[in-house]
Amino acid sequence: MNPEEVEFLGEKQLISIIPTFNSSTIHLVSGDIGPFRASLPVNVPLWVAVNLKQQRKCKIQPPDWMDVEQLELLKEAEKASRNFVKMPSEHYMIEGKLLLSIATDDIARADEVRTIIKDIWDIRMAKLRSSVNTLITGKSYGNVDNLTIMEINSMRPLIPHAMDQIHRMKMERPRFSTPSQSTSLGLLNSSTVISTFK
Amino acid sequence: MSLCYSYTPNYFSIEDILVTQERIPSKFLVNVPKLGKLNPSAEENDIKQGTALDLPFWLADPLSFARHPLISIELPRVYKEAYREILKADATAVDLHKLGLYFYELGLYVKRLDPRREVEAILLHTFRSRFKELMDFADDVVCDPVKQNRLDMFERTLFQKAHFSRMQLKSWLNNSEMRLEAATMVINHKKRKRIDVDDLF
Amino acid sequence: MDTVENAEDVQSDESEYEEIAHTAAEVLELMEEAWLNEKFAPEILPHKYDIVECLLGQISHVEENLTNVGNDDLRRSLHQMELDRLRYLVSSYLRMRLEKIETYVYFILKQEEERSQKGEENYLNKNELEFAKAYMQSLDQHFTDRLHFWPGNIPTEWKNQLIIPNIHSFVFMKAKNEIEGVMVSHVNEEEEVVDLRTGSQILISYSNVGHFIKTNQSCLI
Amino acid sequence: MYGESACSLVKELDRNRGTLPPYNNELIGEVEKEICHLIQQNVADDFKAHEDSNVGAGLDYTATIRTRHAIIQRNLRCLLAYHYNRLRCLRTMRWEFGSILPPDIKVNLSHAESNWFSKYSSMLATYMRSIGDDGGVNLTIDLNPPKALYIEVKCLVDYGQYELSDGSLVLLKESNRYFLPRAECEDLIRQGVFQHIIN
Repeated sequence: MNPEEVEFLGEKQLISIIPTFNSSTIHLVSGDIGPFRASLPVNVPLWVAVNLKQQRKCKIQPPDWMDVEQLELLKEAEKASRNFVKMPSEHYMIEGKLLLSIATDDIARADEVRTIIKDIWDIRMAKLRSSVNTLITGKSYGNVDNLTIMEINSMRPLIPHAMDQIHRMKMERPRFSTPSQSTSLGLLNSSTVISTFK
Repeated sequence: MSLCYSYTPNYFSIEDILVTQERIPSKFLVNVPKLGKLNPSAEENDIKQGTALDLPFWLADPLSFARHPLISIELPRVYKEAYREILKADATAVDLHKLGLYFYELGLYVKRLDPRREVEAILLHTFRSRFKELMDFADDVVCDPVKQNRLDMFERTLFQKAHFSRMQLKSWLNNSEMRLEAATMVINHKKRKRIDVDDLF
Repeated sequence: MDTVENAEDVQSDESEYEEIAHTAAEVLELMEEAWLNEKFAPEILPHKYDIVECLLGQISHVEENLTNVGNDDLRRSLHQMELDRLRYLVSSYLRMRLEKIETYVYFILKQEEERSQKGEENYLNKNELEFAKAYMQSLDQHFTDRLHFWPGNIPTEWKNQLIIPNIHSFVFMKAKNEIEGVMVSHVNEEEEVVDLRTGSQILISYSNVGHFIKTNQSCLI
Repeated sequence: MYGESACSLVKELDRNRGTLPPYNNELIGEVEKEICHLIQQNVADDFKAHEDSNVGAGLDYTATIRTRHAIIQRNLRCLLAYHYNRLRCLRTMRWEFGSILPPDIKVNLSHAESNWFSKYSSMLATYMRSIGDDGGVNLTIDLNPPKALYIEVKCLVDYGQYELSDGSLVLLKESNRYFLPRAECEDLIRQGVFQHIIN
């Protein structure tokens, strides 16, 4: 899966916006959104929020966790823990990336927020790399609890493919030409040839 | 396209056909009349019992693996003890590409010749000890060709796939929009055309 | 293969599905899940054409209504964007299936044949099945024509050299509910048993968990 | 060495991944010749062995026949792999170029391959038409997750008139830039007519 596909999945995450326009409910297939009343917060999918923001039709209300103090705590927890800490959002990287690229004016201390999110990502990536070793050196399965889809996807294709190959190395090799047959087949074939020639 | 399979050989696999082209030490147990051509260094009509030849694996395999084998085969030297010791000591220091283009794939074929499973163990050991380096290497934006040249074909495929997806992730982390690209074959086609035109001058 | 004993489960699951009326939003969720499952499962999965058709119906419905909406209306652009998302999801799903069908065509048709004989539900939809047969026939024809020079009987061994999906492929799976006693097989060693909590995520060989996907107890991620 | 030409066929594909090299009639001819030769010799030796065994003397040709058989099988495998992988390549070309191939690629196809290509195109079209109850779904578009509604593109060739799905016409000129609905552009980008501009 490429990152854009993961982003596609993450874009259905609901985000609170403050519209600058009025509109009745819009019946999308993925669910109704609205009604929109200027300056009243309302939840919409991330892809709608991004679109409205780009058209300057709303302000974004950043999710609670997108806050310097909270993120600092999260970062410390991630550093202190051997396991992966549960993230406040299944798609924290996607929300972070999209909102920080289009709505910096709506996010307090946006630059700091961006840095800490990146720090957390880096810490988790480093953890992931060191845990890969235990996978490669013998275990037949690996726990990936609390990893977000973008993080899981960062392991693809290398880790699963490497595990596939290790499995192959342990197995008996399948053969394309069945040898027990080939002797008899050799003679059989030529005799069928003979019969058609005669 | 969107599905990403890991390598598994099949009847039509180009890789597997190239792997089975590798030669392995063989010795004829019987006379084979009329097929002297198999031995390029002799001009006799027949192959005599006891003749030792390096046969391509695709031929050595069916002739050796049957109820009445025509030949006996042995491990290629890179899977024998001397080389196993080198790999055991430090597999990351070895230029695997030099050892054999298809070190792992051929190894998987010939490991049955070693009932003590030491070949299997050395394949696993080699792969595992070199893996971390491969993973780091896939993260480098600019690939060092010297490093790449030390990988065997199988490691190289794995590396290329990993490198491609790591670079996708890197560019996702840095940019906001993905560029839509012309289809791969269309790009190749254009490149080729350009080369053709260059040839004219 | 783990398909045989689970076929019944899959069927009962599907008939259950028909009884429940889904909202459009739920159908979309099911489509997303089917898309991910198909993307990561090495083998082809039972088709979800009921979902596909339902979603296609929604798409045409929205398209029709769009003609009544003004040109630069906000609604129009949001609906249009959503249509693009739905179209992508549906066609990407169908493309992936087609790719598997072509790659494993001999193997898949053999399995479908066996399913029909046992009176089991097919994995391919009627149109996919037709495509698969036409595709296989075109390969057969191409090879047979090429081998006309062969003295004597034209060999057909290659029809038995099936390209088979590697069901041992490692996949990332998420448990949708509690699953007890997942058997993790080891080569040359004893099996290990793992219990999964709801929401647990695990990297594991597909051969150990394929049936949990088909019985809707877990999904691939 | 036996099987050499057959392997060269496969190596040729390996060297040219992502493109389709000209159909190698000459090499295929050599492979066919080798196969025919080996089969005929096997038939002759088999026949002779039968005769000899009736007389109660003569050479044992079993080893020779078995060896030749292995070589025949190898030749067959390479020959089929060559044709199979070319078809897979053609299949990808159908998805990437559409149902009409550029002329300089077309010349690389054998007659049978051209036929297969049209056959594949038409079975794919039949399948795509059969999806849903609304005249079908074109699976060769919507290849990427949608992002923005409109995208900016640069035209790389003098394309001429292009009809948008709402019926309006655009004149596409080389190096001009256009702001068009993404869905309308995808195909032309893939065919290399447009280049996607990201500011």
